[in-house]
Amino acid sequence: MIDFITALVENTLFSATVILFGALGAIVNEKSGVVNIGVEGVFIVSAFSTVYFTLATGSLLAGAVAALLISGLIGLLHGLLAAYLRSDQVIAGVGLNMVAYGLTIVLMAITWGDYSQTPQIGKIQSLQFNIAGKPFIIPVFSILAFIIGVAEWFILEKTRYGLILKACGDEPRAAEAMGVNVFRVRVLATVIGSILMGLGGVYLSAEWFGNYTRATTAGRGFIALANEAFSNWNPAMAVAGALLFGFFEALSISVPIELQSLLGRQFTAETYLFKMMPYLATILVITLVMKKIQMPRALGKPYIKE
Amino acid sequence: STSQPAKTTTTTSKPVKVAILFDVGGRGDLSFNDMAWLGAEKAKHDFGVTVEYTTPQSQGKMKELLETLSSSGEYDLIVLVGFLWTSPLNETADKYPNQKYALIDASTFINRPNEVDILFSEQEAGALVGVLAADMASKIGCNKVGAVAGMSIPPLWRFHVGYLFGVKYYEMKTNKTIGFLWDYTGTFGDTQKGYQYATSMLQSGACVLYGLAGLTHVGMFDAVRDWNKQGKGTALAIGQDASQEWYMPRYMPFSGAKRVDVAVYKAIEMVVKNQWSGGIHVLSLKDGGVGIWDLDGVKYFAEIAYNQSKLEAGLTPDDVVRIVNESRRTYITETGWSIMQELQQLIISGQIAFKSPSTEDEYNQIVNALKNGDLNAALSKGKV
Amino acid sequence: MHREILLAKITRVIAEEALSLLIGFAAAAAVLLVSGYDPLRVFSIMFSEGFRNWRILMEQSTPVIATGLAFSIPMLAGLFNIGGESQLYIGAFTGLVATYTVYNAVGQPLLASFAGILLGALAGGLWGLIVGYLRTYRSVNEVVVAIMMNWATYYLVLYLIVSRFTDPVYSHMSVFVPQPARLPGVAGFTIISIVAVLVYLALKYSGLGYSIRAVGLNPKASLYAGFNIGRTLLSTMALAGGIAGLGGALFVVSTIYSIDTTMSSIHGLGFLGIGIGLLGRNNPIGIVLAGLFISGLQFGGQWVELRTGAPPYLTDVVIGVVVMALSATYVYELIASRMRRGGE
Amino acid sequence: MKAVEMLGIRKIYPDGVVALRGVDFEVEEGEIHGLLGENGAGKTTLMRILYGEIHATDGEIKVFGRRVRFRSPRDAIRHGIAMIYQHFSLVPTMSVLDNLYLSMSAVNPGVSRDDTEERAEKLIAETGLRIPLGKTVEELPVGVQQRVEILKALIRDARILILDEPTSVLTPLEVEELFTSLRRLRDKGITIILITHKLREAKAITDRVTVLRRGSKVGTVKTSEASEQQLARMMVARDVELVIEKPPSRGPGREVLRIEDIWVKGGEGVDALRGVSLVVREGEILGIAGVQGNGQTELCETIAGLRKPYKGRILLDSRDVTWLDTKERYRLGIAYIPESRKIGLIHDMSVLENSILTSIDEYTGRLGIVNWKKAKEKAVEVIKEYGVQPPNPDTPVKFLSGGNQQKLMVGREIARKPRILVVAEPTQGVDVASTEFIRKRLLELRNQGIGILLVSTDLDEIFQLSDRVAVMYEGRIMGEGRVEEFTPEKIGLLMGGVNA
Ligand SMILES: Nc1ncnc2c1ncn2[C@@H]1O[C@H](COP(=O)(O)OP(=O)(O)OP(=O)(O)O)[C@@H](O)[C@H]1O
Ligand SMILES: Nc1ncnc2c1ncn2[C@@H]1O[C@H](COP(=O)(O)OP(=O)(O)OP(=O)(O)O)[C@@H](O)[C@H]1O
Ligand SMILES: [Mg+2]
Ligand SMILES: [Mg+2]
Repeated sequence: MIDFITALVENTLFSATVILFGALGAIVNEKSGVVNIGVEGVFIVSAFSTVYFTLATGSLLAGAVAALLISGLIGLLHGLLAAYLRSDQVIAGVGLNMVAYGLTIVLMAITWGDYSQTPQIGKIQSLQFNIAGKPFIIPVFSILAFIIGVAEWFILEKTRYGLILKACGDEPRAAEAMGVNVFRVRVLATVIGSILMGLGGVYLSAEWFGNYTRATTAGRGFIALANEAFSNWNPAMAVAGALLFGFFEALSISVPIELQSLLGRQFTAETYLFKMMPYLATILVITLVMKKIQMPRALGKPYIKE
Repeated sequence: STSQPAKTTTTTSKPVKVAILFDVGGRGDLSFNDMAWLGAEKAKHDFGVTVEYTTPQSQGKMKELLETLSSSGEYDLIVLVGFLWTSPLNETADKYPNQKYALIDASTFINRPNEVDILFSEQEAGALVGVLAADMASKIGCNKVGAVAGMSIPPLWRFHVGYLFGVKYYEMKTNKTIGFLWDYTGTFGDTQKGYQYATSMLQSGACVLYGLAGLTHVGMFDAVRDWNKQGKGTALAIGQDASQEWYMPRYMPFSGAKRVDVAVYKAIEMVVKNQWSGGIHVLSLKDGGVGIWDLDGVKYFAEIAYNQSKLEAGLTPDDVVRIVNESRRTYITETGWSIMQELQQLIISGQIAFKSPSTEDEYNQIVNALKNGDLNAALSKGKV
Repeated sequence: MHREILLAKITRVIAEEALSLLIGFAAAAAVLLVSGYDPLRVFSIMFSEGFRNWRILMEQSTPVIATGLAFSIPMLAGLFNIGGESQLYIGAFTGLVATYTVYNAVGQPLLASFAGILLGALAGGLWGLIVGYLRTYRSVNEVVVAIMMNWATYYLVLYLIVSRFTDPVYSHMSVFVPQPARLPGVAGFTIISIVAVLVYLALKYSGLGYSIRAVGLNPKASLYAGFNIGRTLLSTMALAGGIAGLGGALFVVSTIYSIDTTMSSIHGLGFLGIGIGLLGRNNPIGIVLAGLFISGLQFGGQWVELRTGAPPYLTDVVIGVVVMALSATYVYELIASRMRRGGE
Repeated sequence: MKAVEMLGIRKIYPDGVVALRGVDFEVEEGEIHGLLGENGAGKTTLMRILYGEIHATDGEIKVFGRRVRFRSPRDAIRHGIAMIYQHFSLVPTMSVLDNLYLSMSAVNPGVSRDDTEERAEKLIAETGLRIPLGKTVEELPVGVQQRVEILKALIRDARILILDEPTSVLTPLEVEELFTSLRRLRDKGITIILITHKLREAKAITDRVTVLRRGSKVGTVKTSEASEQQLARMMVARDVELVIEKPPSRGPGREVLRIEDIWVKGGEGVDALRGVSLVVREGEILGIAGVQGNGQTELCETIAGLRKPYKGRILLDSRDVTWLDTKERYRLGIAYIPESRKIGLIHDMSVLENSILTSIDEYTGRLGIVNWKKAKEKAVEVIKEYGVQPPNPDTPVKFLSGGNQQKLMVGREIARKPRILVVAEPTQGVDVASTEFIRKRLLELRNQGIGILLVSTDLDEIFQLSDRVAVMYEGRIMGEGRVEEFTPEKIGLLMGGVNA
């Protein structure tokens, strides 16, 4: 039983961390009024870059920093497109996802002659505790994600930076009239948002897997987006949402495995039904919990001065 | 295989041209697409044929792709990798009787003179893996094995049947009880899932995991490695298709082999050497089409990995072979090895043959009968 | 005078579109050069092979035009329908099973395919309705529901196919649409194009279209105007889901005839639809063109690997870069106005 | 010294509209300078340029003698300029305090929220502007939002204050209060630019006025040297009736609208209407006076069906319509002109599309197809009759000036020939000539036998148009009677909740 629970907790944290970083980044991004559905793309680029630059420089730290810088650059590009060039933000995100996936594979092919995976790098140690005499793992990045989640909540709700961001996302015209430089805030928010998303990618490569395969991210960017909407653009709720989804995903994995042993039979296609669990549970929970949607009002609308 | 009388017409000086059409996803799946590429590259090297590759964007595009390539008449042989090509081929093959096709890892179950289907007896590989996995689990002391599988598709049904059979065979021979876990992750492309399924299986007591999920099971490998490194216990992984021991030789004593490369090579060879004969071929244990990779194979793939700088820092291919050899000695007992060889003998000699479930119901029936200890439920010929 | 304005607008759009394509391909060329491939060769292969066969173009574009519409119509009403994927799944599956069942029961090929298409559209509509309902009456953000439904439906359909509807001979495939009930690919494209035109007309000329746009632009004013916002959102989502479902059913009945047990034949068409909806600037006619264009590039991309040995993912990169370049229409406005000013 | 010098300002909007054609505009330090002109004359445009929100196509700007080029309001704010739009620049989702804090800290990142609160409270005490600091802006009535805007400018120590039609939603008392504070500010040396359409106000408070017409300056005059009539003539180049002769009513007819003991919840679950009962008859105008935010909006919305009462009945032509939806009520003959153009118009749609917003069904034929030809006829009719500028039905409404938007909205509803017209602030932001026209149209309507419920904070309007008057205070009717029975003083007391 205790094994079952520790496995559940570990798996919950694994799932939750990535989608939490994605959601936290997207929240910063979108609070300013800029949609970013390129979370998946940022994950991909960041996870890949972490490995690529760690190998190039020989230092994991340098690799991670490079990955975050590149994530920030993607944010800069997206922000410039969105703010100054009034580009359609969704479309730019769709493009980004396509380019990111394709380009990393092309780069792997060019660099290592391999279409799917990079070489391994030495990854960082996760935190390890003993529970009932057995090691219990908590990823360092999980803790980082939770800290950032709480800090982000504090900044958004309690500081003037939060007000500025919210003003740009809700009523850019008013923000501008108050002396806020909407364009600059939006670009900055996309950069910071992208860097936070990038942390998700760094986590995947630097702490979880130690390499990048083209199946490393596997659509988690979209789950992160769902988590963002789930949270109603509230970082504290995003923490809860990530844990909730992670928990149900972990459960959907453990339950059929345990059941097989219990029932003494083999699951074949019916195992697919278990996989619907996290998704249906999320819909159910949000239906019960949600009272009012509060997305930034000017979300996705280019701010046009004249 | 039947050998046709060699045609006397000498081939024109025009070099043979082959198109390899991968499965969706193409190269980089660490599985049959990559293996197909290896086989074709070897053929290119050995016979000087021209080879062109392409990857369809989705199953929905296969029919048209095949149609267009067939109508061009440009290729002496079109090699189709993976079962998704079955129906596109069915709709095309009769229209172009002069176009030769090789369908790898699937069959239309229709005999056409211009079509070669090459199948594998995955059950046979699975069975040998099952015996050794059970033996390793018993040696480590957890007495439970597992498999992280991709999606519920016929080749995996066959692996399931074989793997479970092998484990039960081992139980029968040793009177030990070995637990067995099998779960479909629902994907061939999600390493996070692979890791998490593996973690769950390890937590629930398994210590030997068989990877049958392409890129997904790379995540399983990582989970097994972490399990050992984090001091949670001893765990081992088993790879499949290519020799994957190089990925972590200490924790992966062996991999199952499925020689898609051989299939592709053979198909090309038939064209080059004018030995074409249409029909269904099954690559089995007997002709080395499936089985367990020997150390030469391990070295071959370790060399490839080495050239792609993917080997663990400081290791050479020879080190990989040495370490793999050591782990085999450490984790596989004499008994286990001999039970495996005995089973191998039964299969090669044709004393027993496995069923190939053709429907999900049949598959379900077989694995659940096996689970309950009825080994013969898996056999179409012979008894154990 | 009106003709002139319209004409001027069309020329502007075309000019913008051409300019952005030019920039898109220039950027893609840079990527290709860096990766060591000859851009001209790559592009010429892509275009010559991709746009050679109209039948293929029509077949391949049918489902993505549908999901493009399914994204764009709700977009006008202010809803982000990222659920075209699952709406297409369920439409394809229902369409398949219905055609199969009806044909086997009645033996009427046309009736069977008609029933399949209709029921597929209805199933998709129901899926859309669920999203719309939760959004309207439960205040649940449509993005969450749609993303979750995409995955849940993926596994549901997989389960149903594998456990109930596999083909007896090819057990990796679902049952097939019976030969006589299959429609030519052109039929699928024709139907979806007619739907696109109808949607275009409806948005432009119908009261519903007006209320959809009004609700999307200003919900408060719509309330004031007496529109029933809830009902408008519901009908929008039902319509969108229905079109995605229709696309799935048409694709099955007229092109692929069966769904494989890895669902590779229908996976990803919804997401591609988002790009196509936006490239078509949420205009149904534009979406048809964008669908043909992207399908052509994708199809031609398969030849790039064949002829040059470039990794197949290079095609994704090229298309992605072009898509990104197409997003910034304002740049082209700027350039155009510079040029105009320069010409003064 | 000159506080502002704008020389040769030209502005061509991106869509080609020439809004200003070389305007010279000068303001002395420490004066209150009026900016007058017809709707669409370019007043707002000129001020947005001064405020750095948009850029002039041509021309030069000096502030306190120094040449400036503002890239954004941020630059303007640094130079001590503050602008109060009628179209508020507040973030509706944030509290008043947060809005103030944000706008202060945008210029001076050092200030804390507490500093802001302290200063705000001090200013509130000084100016008498009643503002709940903790409330979310969008929950506040328009009038209060206006006060927030003013406070926001004051709190930033602006040296030049631009007010774009600040009084159009204020009651006379509030206007008086505002003017008192403005005079006080002027005496402290603050320069004030005031855009207004109300000549009396311009006379009352400004030192000098500049008049614009069609993007050009007509002239600048000392206020004391020009009469209201002269100013009006400068604006529109003809004589304007500033006070309208109310034709005698043909006597009230049958009851059109009857409201019986209506109770409605507002935001936050507080009762917004507490047992309101009213009757409007054919051919009469019932004026509702009151300070913004005392339930007038809720009253109108309840009649239009946008809010549902939890108690009480609404009868239209003796038919109970309490549970009918909005569309049905419109069909039965209710028309409603809301106080906010943001609710009455869809800014991103064209004039044509907006002109059938509330009557789409009348223009929808079989198969649900909209008859755009017929719609265009209506749009053209409204444009012509009300002189909407520019007279192109395809112009997006967001490109119209505020007054022209108002004309479109009012014209659209009047053209529907309703049984009863519920209208709030009909001449808000509309120039003198158009005000005259709209008021005349309302009286014509009344004489055609249509019942009109007029909500206005402008007492002049109430007195000029109403046959009967009701005064609202905190969701109740404080007093009701024939217009002759009231004096401005009496209404003022009732509006303040004092039973006279
Ligand atoms: N953003 C814009 N784009 C295009 N044209 C505009 C825009 N804003 C205003 N205009 C046009 O510029 C002219 C001047 O508008 P402006 O708002 O300055 O008038 P105004 O004097 O403030 O009028 P009002 O008294 O009605 O507020 C009008 O013809 C208007 O239609
Ligand atoms: N979405 C928008 N985009 C661009 N400009 C806008 C938009 N909305 C409003 N405007 C500008 O605001 C003006 C009209 O809006 P509004 O009446 O709300 O403000 P205003 O002009 O300051 O008011 P007023 O002149 O009546 O005091 C137009 O001149 C237009 O330029
Ligand atoms: Mg104005
Ligand atoms: Mg105005």
